[in-house]
Amino acid sequence: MPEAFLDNSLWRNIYCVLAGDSSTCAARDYSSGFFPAGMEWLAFLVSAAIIIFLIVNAVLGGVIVLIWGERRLFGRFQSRTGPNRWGPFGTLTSVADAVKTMFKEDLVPAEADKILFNLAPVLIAAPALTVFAIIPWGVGTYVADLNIGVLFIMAITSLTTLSVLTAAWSSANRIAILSALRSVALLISYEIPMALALVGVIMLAGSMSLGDIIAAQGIPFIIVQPLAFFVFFIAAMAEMARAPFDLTEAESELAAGYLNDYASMKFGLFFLAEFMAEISTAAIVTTLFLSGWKGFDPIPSHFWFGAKLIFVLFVIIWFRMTLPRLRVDQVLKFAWKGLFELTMINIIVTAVLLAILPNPSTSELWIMAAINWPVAIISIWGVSKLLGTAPYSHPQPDPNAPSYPVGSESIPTDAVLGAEPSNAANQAPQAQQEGGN
Amino acid sequence: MTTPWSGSTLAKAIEAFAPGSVESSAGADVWVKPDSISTVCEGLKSRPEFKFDLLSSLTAVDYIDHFEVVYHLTSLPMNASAVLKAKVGRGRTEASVPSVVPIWRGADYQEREVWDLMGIRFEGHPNHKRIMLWEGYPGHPLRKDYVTYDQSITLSIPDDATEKLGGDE
Amino acid sequence: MIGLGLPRGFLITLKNFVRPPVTEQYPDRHVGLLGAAKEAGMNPVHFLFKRPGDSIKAIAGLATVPVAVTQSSRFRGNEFTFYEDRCTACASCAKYCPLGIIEIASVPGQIDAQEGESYKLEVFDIDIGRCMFCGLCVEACPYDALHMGTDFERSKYVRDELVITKEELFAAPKRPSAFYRPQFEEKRFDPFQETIDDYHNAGRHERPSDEELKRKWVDER
Amino acid sequence: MAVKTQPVTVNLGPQHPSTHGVFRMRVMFDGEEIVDVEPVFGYLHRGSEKLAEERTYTQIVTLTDRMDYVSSMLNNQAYILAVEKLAGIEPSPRGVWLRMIAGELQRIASHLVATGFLLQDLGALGTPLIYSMRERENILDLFEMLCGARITNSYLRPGGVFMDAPGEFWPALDRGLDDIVRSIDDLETYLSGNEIVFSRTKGTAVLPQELLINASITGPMLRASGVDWDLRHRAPYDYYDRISFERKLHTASDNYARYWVRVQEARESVNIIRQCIDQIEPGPVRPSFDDVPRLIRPPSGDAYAAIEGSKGELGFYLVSDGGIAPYRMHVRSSSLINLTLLRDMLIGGQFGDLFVTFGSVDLNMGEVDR
Repeated sequence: MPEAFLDNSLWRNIYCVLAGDSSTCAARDYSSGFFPAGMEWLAFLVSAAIIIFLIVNAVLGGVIVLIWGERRLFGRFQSRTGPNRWGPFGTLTSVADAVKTMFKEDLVPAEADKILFNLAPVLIAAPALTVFAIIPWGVGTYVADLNIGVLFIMAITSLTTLSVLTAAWSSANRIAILSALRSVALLISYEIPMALALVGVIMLAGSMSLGDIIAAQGIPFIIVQPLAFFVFFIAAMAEMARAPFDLTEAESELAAGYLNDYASMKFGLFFLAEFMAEISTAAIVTTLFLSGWKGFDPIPSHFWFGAKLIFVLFVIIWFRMTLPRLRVDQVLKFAWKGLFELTMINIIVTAVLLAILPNPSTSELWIMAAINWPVAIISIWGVSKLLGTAPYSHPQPDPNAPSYPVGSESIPTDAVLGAEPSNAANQAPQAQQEGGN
Repeated sequence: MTTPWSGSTLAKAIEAFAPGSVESSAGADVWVKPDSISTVCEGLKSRPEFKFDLLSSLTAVDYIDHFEVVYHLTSLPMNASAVLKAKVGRGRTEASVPSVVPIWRGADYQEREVWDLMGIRFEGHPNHKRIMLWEGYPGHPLRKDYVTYDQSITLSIPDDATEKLGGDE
Repeated sequence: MIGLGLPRGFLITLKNFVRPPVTEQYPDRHVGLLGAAKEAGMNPVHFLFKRPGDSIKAIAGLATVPVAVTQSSRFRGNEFTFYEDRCTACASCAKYCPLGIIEIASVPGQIDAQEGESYKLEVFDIDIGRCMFCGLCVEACPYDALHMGTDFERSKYVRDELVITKEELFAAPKRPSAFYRPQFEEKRFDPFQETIDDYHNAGRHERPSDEELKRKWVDER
Repeated sequence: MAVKTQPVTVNLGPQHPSTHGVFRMRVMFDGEEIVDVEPVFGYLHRGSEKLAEERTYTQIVTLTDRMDYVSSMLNNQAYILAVEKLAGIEPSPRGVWLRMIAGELQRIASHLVATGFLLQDLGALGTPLIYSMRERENILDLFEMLCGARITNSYLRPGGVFMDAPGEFWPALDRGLDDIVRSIDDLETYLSGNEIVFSRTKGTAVLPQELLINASITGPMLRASGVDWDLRHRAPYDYYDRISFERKLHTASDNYARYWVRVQEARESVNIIRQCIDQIEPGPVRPSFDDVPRLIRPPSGDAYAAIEGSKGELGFYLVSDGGIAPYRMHVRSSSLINLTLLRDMLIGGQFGDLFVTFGSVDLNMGEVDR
């Protein structure tokens, strides 16, 4: 049995309480355990089950809190109060919603492919939960520290689109299929800049493991890699289909899109998955760019992680509240023509810097930041110039446009009376005055 | 200030380019013969002394013995307005009038509405269908002789049958 | 300018984020400790020690205080105010109602039967379920007997219960709206605070006294 | 490489979050591109014109409230003007000023609603909508002071209004106007320079001037194409001839221009109301019942009166046979007629722009179907 996992405080504290008699735990000051010696495999299984239970429930509880918090924040952004009736400050509102959702009638459309229709909510919820396995919540608090952590995130989050497509296809609804096609297009387009944006981070850290990336952040990578952060943040917003990229749900166009035919707890699972994706995205951004659980000493690492997470969530909600939605072609164009180039610039610049300063120390990271920021600003400006086809600088009407002739004083109708049509034709232009007052 | 054409002046002016099309005129109104509506409207729109480029409103009134289609025209270049009327369907039979959609596209929905609610056909309308009510709706509600569905049921069914219907409750 | 529009938008939403919400809560408002203390008429510290239970509730965000409606005195509510004594059963209201939902039946009254001035009201039903509160009946009433009311909490489970009868009208609290009744506004009458129970105070025209009626009756002969 | 695709027909509506009421469109898509649109009307048809034939002239005011329920004051105004024209009623000056103030307030409210819903259709999750609805609430509060109702006002009567404004109305109006100007500034900072709004609305659904006029389209849609046609200026009704105001014109005639014109018109309406406040004179607000009785019996004949409504030329055509009820009432509803070019605007566009274009027409189903 590998012993490296005992470095993880979450595992150690549960496993060694169960199987403290083993030599490996005794070496770490655990005197006695619940299971006798030789039963380490059972202790391992039980502690794994406990950890899964803890993480799943923590995430679901977090989702409930997030739904409440998001609605409160929505309210404040829109100068409303938000939910405040049920429970202290309305905190029980989302609990009540959850209960209501569970007790609603579960409808399945007659034309639907029943098996796939029921499978899709599970397919969307499972990967959304799986991502949380590798997120380090604090010092040594994680389920697993994969050495391909970043790849794992990319792979798992892509599964969402598969389940969206499954849901749309199985519900046999044209609007849902339109929405699913948008979802696939979004995924294919944004997966690439998202992955490429992370290349810079991986190059700096020299590893794909999230633990190593946090360790490498002498200063948060948002300062060293502004361009990568910019691209990653936007791509992540698009990946989880939140405004301004909420094309798949597009309330005002598709009226919930692929969710159209779902009711009851199946809908609830989609809803949960969406908010879990929001939390996991915020956690990944925190880990990769805001130096994860790192902070100043007297305050514990979990607090630092939580505070950064909440801040990122706030920014995501702020974005969602402020920006209108982009159109599909604009979104795709933005990914391929804008973000893709930015990531390429970022990779090249980072590679050059790393060739000059291999294995950068903290002060060398500051030097890199000093170079990266001007590069980021200039390249963002340049790319937006390339992308911007509409003349943004002229919201005012064009003074040279032709104006339709509108007479201010009406012609004396007697002038036409009895006159020959040819004469009237001559008179008419005199009577009409162009656009005067 | 938009000046309305007086009926008699407009009638003379119309007669000048489309002889024999005016039926009568009074006040601000000119009654045009239904079959010459197209010619008159085309002239009013395109001729330089009128330039009625905006069809403000198109509607119809049921005067029991005939229907009257009313056109309110506005000229933006001249800042003038005029009222054209056409008496159609005398004796309530086969009320129809040429469509002005080829001249003013603004007449599209208005003519469909008049057909739907008043039952006047517009010959040559590109999409001559009901607009507010569904296809197969019985009758045209804005006609004065229209009997509502409920009324028609109670009128047509004899009393004992009505009682039988009511007795099911 | 490229790129400055979006940040400006973010600043506007942030500005609205920090300004107090405009929501008006009804029928009660959630208050914190300060609000609860103010409602109880104590200073917060005093409140905290004197009533610890309520204080904990207030801190937990569970304390509520009732909200007074802030509405114009011309508000057309759905509970009418009716002064039977002023009514002559002329049925102007019923005639003027666009929907014909006021039902009136009257018999010659006992009081002034010989003058023919007064009729006793037998039925006076208003079908609120179909009423659209246009106020034309109130406008039509020549003796200011019928007024729009200012109460509005009249939801029922059965449609038939939406019909307001004469008895119900007469028993209801008399909070007439100032809609089409300028005399209330001149008197600065606030229907949300006070009531007018005496019908003499509710109209423009006072009902003529018996002597006056008699004199008029005799003089005109 | 050409991908072989097959168009798909989708039914949007009658219940859809963005159809501004109950409206249905059968849309044929080729991918995201709109190939064909067929609008289906009538889900809110209540037969107002038929109902009017058995109601007295005053009672019909309540029907007009319910046609375009976001600008009922303007509906009242158009209807009352037609009645006055038909019956030859000379309105009381103070009543006219009051109904002009009410009408312009209603125009601001209507334009705010149009702007808010346009942005909602653009996908902003309610924020601009709620900002504009918040300002509209203040206007509705003013209406409640005037007539006791917020939406279905029925404030106007033949010859004026039914009741003078209360004393507290005037200071509240002053405050409200300042607030409106401030909030329009905010709204413009928030949206008029927003790149996403730009890129979504610029150059979409462009309509040439000649086509607009030929299709009888009036109001902000026409002015967004650069045609200086505003009935308040060209055919002044009430006392608009005593008021100087600017007609805001845009030339692009796209969705952005229509949005821009509405915002600027709301600003201009504040200006008009300020002039009305300066010029309002004391006096009765409606003629005495000897001059204008409750039951009006206009002489036989017909009358058409139109005002510049919030959505375009709003006209009422009344025919009288000398009785207490109109023989025929017809509403020239700007919402319905402004939809004439819907197909031209939508076909060839993107699905994402469908409801934006639809919202930029600024229609109200209560007025389309009546």
